[in-house]
Amino acid sequence: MDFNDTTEEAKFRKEAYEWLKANADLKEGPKDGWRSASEEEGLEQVKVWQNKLYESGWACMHWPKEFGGRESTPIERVIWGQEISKFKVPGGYLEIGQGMAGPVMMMYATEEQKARHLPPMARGEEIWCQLFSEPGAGSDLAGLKTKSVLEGDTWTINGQKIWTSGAHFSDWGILVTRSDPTAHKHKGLTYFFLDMKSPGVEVRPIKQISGGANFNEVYFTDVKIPDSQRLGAVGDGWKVSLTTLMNERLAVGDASGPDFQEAFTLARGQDLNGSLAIENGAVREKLADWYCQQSGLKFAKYRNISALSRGETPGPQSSITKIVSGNKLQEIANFGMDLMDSAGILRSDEPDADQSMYQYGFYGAAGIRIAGGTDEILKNIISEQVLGMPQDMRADKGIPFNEIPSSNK
Amino acid sequence: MDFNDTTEEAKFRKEAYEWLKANADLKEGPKDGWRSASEEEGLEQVKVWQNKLYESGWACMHWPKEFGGRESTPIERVIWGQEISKFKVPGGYLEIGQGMAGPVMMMYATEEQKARHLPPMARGEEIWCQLFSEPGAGSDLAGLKTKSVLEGDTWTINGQKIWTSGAHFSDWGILVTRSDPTAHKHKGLTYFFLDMKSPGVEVRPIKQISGGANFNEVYFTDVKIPDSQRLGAVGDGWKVSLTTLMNERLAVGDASGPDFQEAFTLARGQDLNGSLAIENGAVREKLADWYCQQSGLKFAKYRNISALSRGETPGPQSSITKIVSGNKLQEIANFGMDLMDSAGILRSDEPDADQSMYQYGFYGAAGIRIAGGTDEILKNIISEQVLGMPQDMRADKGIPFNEIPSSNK
Amino acid sequence: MNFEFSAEQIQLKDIARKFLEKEDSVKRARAVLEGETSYDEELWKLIGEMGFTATAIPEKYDGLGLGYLELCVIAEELGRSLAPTPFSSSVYLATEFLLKLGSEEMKQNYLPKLASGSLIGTFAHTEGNTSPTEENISCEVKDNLINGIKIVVPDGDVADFTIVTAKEGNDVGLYLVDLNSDGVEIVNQQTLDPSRSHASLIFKGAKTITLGSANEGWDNLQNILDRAAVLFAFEQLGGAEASMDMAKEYAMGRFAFGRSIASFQAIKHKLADMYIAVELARSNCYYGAWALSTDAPELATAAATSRVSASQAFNECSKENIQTHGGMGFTWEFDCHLYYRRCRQLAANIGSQSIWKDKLISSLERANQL
Amino acid sequence: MNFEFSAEQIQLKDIARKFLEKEDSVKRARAVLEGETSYDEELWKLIGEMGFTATAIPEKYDGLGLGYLELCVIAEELGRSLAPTPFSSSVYLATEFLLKLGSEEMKQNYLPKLASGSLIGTFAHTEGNTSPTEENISCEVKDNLINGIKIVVPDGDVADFTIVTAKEGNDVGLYLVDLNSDGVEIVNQQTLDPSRSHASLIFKGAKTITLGSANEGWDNLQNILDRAAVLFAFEQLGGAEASMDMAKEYAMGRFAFGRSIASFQAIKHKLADMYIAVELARSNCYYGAWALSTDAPELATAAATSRVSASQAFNECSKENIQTHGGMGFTWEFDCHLYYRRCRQLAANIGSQSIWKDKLISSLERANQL
Repeated sequence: MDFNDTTEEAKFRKEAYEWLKANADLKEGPKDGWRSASEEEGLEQVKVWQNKLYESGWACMHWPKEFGGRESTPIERVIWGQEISKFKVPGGYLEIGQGMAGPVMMMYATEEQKARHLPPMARGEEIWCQLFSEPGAGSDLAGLKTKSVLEGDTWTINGQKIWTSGAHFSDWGILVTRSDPTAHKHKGLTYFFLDMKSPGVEVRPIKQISGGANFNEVYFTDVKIPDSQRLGAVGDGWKVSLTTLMNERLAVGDASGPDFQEAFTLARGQDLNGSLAIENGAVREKLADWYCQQSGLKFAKYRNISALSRGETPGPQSSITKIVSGNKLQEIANFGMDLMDSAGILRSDEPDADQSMYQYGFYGAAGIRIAGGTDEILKNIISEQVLGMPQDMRADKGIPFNEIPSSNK
Repeated sequence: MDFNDTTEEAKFRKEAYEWLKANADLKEGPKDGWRSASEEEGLEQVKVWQNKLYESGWACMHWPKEFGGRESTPIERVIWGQEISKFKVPGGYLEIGQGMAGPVMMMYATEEQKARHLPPMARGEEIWCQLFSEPGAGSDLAGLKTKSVLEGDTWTINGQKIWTSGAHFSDWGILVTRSDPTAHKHKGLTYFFLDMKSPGVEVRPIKQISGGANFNEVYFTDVKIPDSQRLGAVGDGWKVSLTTLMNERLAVGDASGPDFQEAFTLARGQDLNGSLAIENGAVREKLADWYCQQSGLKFAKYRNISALSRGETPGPQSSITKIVSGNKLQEIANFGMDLMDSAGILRSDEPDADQSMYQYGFYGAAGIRIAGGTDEILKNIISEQVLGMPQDMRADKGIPFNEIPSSNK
Repeated sequence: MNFEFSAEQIQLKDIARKFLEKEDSVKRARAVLEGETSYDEELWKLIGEMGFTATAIPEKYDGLGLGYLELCVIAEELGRSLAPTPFSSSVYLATEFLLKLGSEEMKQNYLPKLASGSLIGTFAHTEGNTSPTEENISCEVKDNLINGIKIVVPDGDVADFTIVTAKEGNDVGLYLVDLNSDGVEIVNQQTLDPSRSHASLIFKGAKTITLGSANEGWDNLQNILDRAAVLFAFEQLGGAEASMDMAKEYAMGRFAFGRSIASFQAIKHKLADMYIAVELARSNCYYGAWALSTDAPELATAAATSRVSASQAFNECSKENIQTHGGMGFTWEFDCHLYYRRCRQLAANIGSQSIWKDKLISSLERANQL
Repeated sequence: MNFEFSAEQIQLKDIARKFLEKEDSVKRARAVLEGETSYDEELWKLIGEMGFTATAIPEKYDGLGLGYLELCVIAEELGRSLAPTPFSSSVYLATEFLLKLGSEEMKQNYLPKLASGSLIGTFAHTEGNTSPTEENISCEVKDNLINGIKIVVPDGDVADFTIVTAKEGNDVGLYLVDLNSDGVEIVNQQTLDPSRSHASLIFKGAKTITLGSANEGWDNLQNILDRAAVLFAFEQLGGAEASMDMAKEYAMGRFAFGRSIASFQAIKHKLADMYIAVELARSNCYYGAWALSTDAPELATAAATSRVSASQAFNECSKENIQTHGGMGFTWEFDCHLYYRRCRQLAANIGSQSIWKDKLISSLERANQL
């Protein structure tokens, strides 16, 4: 049990660090990072950076070399992640393509499609989005209704997707549709990729409770997709989706926002009831609880990385992380605002102001407990997939999709 | 909104108090109360006291006068309860007869049976117990399996009951059995009363986690019950049981054991980490939480009593009380022991010693969260019966009882 | 014993509820949240016409001369409907300060206009990112002129006058300042709940009128805060129950896996937990209402109990309401976030949960002197 | 990086687990709980023969010279199986005091016998119903003779010697006392977990041997307690996981309403919560194990973190294990209560949860000096 690299790992880490050192600036403090003036600018900067990675062989570490990847081991990816986090580099925009669409294309697309789409994905030239969730199909994703009808060699798509990050700047999308509403729920789905500039695709931003808009609704009105852009067999869309979803759960990471260290620092500089907050027993006990949770998540991650590096399947760490850190963030956000008493609700224009940080966490926590699987769905997953407990009773089992109750009517 | 009696209520309260004053001793402090050397002695004392109540017209307040009751209003019962709690009087032993068996007899027994059984019940001469739960039928009471078979005019009973308080000193019992295992679950039950001295009835005490034994298992081997002792029609046992169960939920009261006041007193006299525990912010916040819970339960009860006195149906206060006070007790018990640090686990022979009180609460809380409906069952009841939410999906609906899965085999 | 509001009070509550529903109070809260106005002037005027602002003001000052129980039921409905008005500042605080501490002349000057709602008052107390104490108040009054800054004053930008805490010598006193007078600068402040307006007030030699005797200022303040805490608790209770009702409503109609999500135990038990929190809070609030209406010696305890309990219930219900809604609860379009925000605004308004828990135990210590 | 025990350590853990299962350790715990003996002498002897007691003792003192990681995995299995022996007192405490602070002569005298298990040591610290502090220790040593009372000493009635805290002048020092010597009175104490024995020790002028330098006694003690805390945390972790496993096992086989109760979300989510608590505790315990085995500067933080986290997990799992069992969990016959009791015994053994949370924050304050 140690925190040190093996010889090989150390060699890889050195190589990564040196390349990064030569091509990017080190962060100057924990709050330092890449900042872009706008989304457009950020996107441009990511494309430039990704191309640089690609040219030097650092793009898409887990991809096969033939498509522009590096064929790295899981532990190398972790080390790369640790090293790159020390540097100020642009990020975002590419995860869905490289993490979700790419792997699906590799499994189901034709050779020509792979040759056409994967290298631009790896170079960051083309941006992808994921069109899965629907207003009526969130936790129950397989309840999606967006309709696809085949006529000749062309599919016609009608329906609505929701929670699509980046739809407004994406070039391509992966899409699951219901091609046969009379088949059993998981059997009548078909999976495609499509050009987001296709006629009939309309993207509308969703305003979130924080006022920001990181997601979109996407409406499909008689959108045409050639059958050649189908991934997997007709009716096999659920199976194809599962490949993609595995990757999503891993991608939803820590809740960003104030954590133990921020709350600890606040308590050490802030009065409560006439004396320093850190001297208050209640503050100390809460901080201790959060420290133990944070520390537990950190070392669970290390255990997971160790399992990866031994070639074992990692545990359900990401589900645990999301449940624990989402709820912790909600508590810490309330704690921080409470500690500033009546002034805790004041809005500041400075993103680094204490209030802004806790308020951001206040909104963010509400979202994190839902996005990518609610607390409740994740606890179901832990109990079923890790502990081997039975599924909930199913009201939708063994009946055609269009006979499954979907409202009280 | 006031805490005062109406003129009528005040008059009744005065009458009650004066009779009690003339016939019993006032408690000298909050911990003062009736103490009996043994269960046998306690039972004797209760019988004497109950006879006195009966002779003066204070027995079975809610019963019709013809069977020895008083026909009091609900609010009079509450007032009586408040007044009697000021006195040292023997208690226990009679609740199941007077609260559960009596009302069922009134609804379903013949006139002769009522005349035979109700007055001795009211006078406390005969003790009753309730034979409902089974090892395989707790939360799912209607899953009970104890078998009853009719031949001629006589039923033969075979099976096992559990959690029967007082079975070992009871004269009579009320019993639910399965008379038709091929009928639907709730349809094949039949309800009886029986002489607990019948051949084939065997009572064995259950040792609880605390070491005490307040409950029994009762085994039935070819026990004979005349058909005349059936209550309600054959197959109507569930309907008859429901009358009884309504009363049980109301009977399970507060969790007895240390509450806010005890924890508060302990914290004011006890060091924590070198200074008085009450000065510790964590202690203060926990105490505040418990105070708010205790106070909320107390005033919820007052609201309920007020509803009763207006002739309205009381709310789900007893379910809430049980959930909140059971969990609170478990927290307070751990808190109290923790505050005494390593010495918190020491056992004392004195029941009033702080350790004993918290340890008693530690065991008791675990039981209270289960007895008379687990937390989980009660939350189901609140969500279904109060909030009107749907039932859980049923795996046992619409199929004969003997085809309902009852194990993995 | 009758631990329930009277038939008349329940009727008043019903009137308030229907009025606020008819006037689309929640929609108005959203409009204020999304718009540029500080509060809904029309709704405020209508509330004045309904006589809600006049509830607890004696008839001789043109009030209705009803009691605090009546004010409690109105507060609950205002909380339920998120009414975007300066009601709490003007009625629970400014009016109470004047009723309890004002001279006869001040009462005659101010109360009739407060009763009609034509005058709006507020209370300015907080000066920094920590709870105000007798020591850390730094606004100063000398020769009846006040200097200093109050950084977060609810309705500070819409009120006509404010009650303010300041030091004269070593004592914290209570003063009334006309906000239209010289030496007062008002700066709008954005908060996380824009459906309620806030400002900071900068006093540069503004004129003050002293309220009550200076050396009892701090104690008087505590009493008024206790009284207000009960009324705020009723608003919180109303908000908590509204959030619970929304969650239930949504769960009943939302289907997943072929059935209403209200049939899943995770959702059922979540709702049961909300219900329990609301019932405890309601029962404690009634205790607070009783203590407030009878000026009972238990007021400090009862006020802190209702405040703590109602804050907890609103927090639980408003956050789990979003959770029950899933992704929809996270959208601007749904009303969940209005309650989530208001929950924080009300929790901050007269001091944090830690402070009120501490006050509760302190008052129990006083009541249980060893 | 390899944040996992080595293959050999995992093998050792497996051996320990199978051994304790084969020897019916849980049944033995019940027998001690129900019987008159203080501990299971036979199991203790077998544990000695397995070499578990010798794990971290260097070879030159007849130990196995393995490390603390090996001791951690053994501790987890002892916790899982509720082993009714004085292992924690003798190995985590007495042995550690001697290894860290004993003179060479003491080491030679004691360690070989501690390694074989033929000698049992313990640690006597608590004097009253509160956590011991540098100020409230009142046992006194003068001229190498000790007077005073320690009221709750785990294994005090079965140990051959004890380490004891006492004051010499103003300093709290650490001393070794032979429990068979004159001036020692041993009184059995019943606790809520009779599967582990406790006694009070009354010293009336018993002879002492000083351990370490007197003026560093308190600091030395804190270090040993931190080391022990990691090992206790592993016992708690084992107990927590055993409780979770019991709950799952029972839920899978118990049917109600026509289906396994493990298919109800209330039970599924309860188990998921237990699993999360166990995983957090396990991860923190590994951190503690690493810090213990490397004598890292983070030891104080890591020890408190693992202690707090493992205590929480065991509490959660042992109480909800009873709850999952329903009525059966409340019977003496089922093993649930053995874990419920042991959970409290282990939580009390080296000081309460409040104290360890406070220690955790204090150590983080030291590490983050402003």
